[in-house]
Amino acid sequence: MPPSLQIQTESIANGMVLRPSGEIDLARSPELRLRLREEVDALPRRLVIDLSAVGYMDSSGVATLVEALQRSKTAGCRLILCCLQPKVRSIFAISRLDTVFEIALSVDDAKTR
Amino acid sequence: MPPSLQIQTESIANGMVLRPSGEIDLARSPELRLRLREEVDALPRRLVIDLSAVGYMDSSGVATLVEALQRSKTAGCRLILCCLQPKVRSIFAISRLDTVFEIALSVDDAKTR
Amino acid sequence: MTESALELRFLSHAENLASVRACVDRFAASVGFDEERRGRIVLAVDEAITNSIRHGYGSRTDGPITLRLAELDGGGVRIELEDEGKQVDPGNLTPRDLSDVRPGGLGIHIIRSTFQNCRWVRKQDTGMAVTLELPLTSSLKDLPRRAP
Amino acid sequence: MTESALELRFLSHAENLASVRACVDRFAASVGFDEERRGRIVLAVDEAITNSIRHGYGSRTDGPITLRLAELDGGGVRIELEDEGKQVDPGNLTPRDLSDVRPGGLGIHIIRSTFQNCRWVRKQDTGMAVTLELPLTSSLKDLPRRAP
Ligand SMILES: Nc1ncnc2c1ncn2[C@@H]1O[C@H](COP(=O)(O)OP(=O)(O)O)[C@@H](O)[C@H]1O
Ligand SMILES: Nc1ncnc2c1ncn2[C@@H]1O[C@H](COP(=O)(O)OP(=O)(O)O)[C@@H](O)[C@H]1O
Repeated sequence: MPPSLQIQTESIANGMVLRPSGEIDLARSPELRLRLREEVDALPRRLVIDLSAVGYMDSSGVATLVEALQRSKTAGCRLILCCLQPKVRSIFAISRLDTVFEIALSVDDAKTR
Repeated sequence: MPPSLQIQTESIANGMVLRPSGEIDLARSPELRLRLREEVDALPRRLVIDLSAVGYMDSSGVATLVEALQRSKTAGCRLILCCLQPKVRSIFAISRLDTVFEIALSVDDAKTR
Repeated sequence: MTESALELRFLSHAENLASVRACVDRFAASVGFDEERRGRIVLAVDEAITNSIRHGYGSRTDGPITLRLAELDGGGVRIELEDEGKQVDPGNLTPRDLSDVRPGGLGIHIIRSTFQNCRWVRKQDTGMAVTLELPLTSSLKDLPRRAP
Repeated sequence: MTESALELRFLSHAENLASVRACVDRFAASVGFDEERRGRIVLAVDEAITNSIRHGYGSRTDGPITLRLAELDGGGVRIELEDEGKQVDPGNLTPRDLSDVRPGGLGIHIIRSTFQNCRWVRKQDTGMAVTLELPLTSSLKDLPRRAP
């Protein structure tokens, strides 16, 4: 009975905010991948991924976000990450992806910047 | 290179306050036992054991405190525990020792009650 | 071994307890136990291992211990502990009278009051095998304030 | 097996990763690593296991994996990972160019930039053996902001 990935959502004027929670590793990233595909395919102008409730992410989670970023670009959607916890920020730094993603410090900033 | 048990101490007018930190299990309780013997043998009128920095304790830790309590009684010393975290409080409850020990909610209360 | 299951092997050195507890805690979480029940499970498994170290191996630090964590059919946790130490008559493993306040003698009480099913078995040649089960649906056993 | 050492055995089911990480984290703490370095060690071990699951076993969930945690002489951690899956030429396990942004291909980079010594070996019959070592005295490798 493995716990599935919890994702809270909020519609905003120009798109969506997703707030996954838990640890995004090989066990959880397939669910995130499917969900992000659906969200990008709905063609929002902006997709904010609030990572404040994600305490851990490995490279399978990062790969999922890179895929979503590339899909977003093709779809003309602006994908913004926000509120990365230090451990999660560190895997983006190690992977040299911290300058590839648009990363905001707060949800408000990510919604409105 | 196992980390040893850290114990902060404070002298008070009528005795001593000891503040061990970490997880008191079979690996750490022998050090605590030796230390408590020394402290009781110094014949303070009051010995306060501040458990606020102890996140875990198993029955070997509890046995150590029961031994210290019995030694204290013989030595005419008042042994008071204080600031138990919920997990630690629970092992005292399971062991039905929560009414055997004098347990204070704050260090100040334990020092002056 | 079912797919979501773990086996830990280590020697009877108390320094290993903390890493084992962390693993048991996270396994119990992944099976669905809340924090309070995980705390009890972790404590009770610690007590069982501590008994293997102290009584099975007489506090020797080089005795092999195996701990298996598995999910129960229907939800919950099944834990198997094996040592190769001194054996004990399972019939003697009853909790003592807690109103007699003295150091020690709490482990069996903690283990039995945490798990729904506890079984101690003498292995073929040497050592004990302990099986502990807690279904997700069972409630923590009642903890009266005083022994009867 | 030295006395303060642990061996974990589990199947190649991603659901097991979380419990294994908890154990690795606590073991690294007991050996003396600070929180930042523990975070790196846990991540890198997760990446190595993820590779066994995905590449060694082609995402099958029933392949046996063994992880051994031990303290290095002189302080630090030595981690051995073994699977019985598909083998890979260790010479091909070099990190890719990170300036080519694409999903995947980060694991080897993370592992190599975390541990001081990394060795991949093809086992006799089938499967890989990975050995990762980090002395307590070594500093985290430099992480330049951009690939050269
Ligand atoms: N794994 C074991 N191997 C051998 N003897 C055991 C084992 N577990 C428990 N015992 C016996 O059961 C007794 C009661 O155990 P316990 O309630 O944990 O209290 P304590 O360990 O403080 O004596 C022990 O004193 C010991 O004689
Ligand atoms: N344990 C392993 N068994 C077989 N092949 C492996 C193993 N680890 C790594 N590899 C090979 O090394 C490549 C690079 O691995 P990595 O950097 O982790 O990126 P990714 O797993 O995303 O491809 C993999 O694509 C795979 O071909």
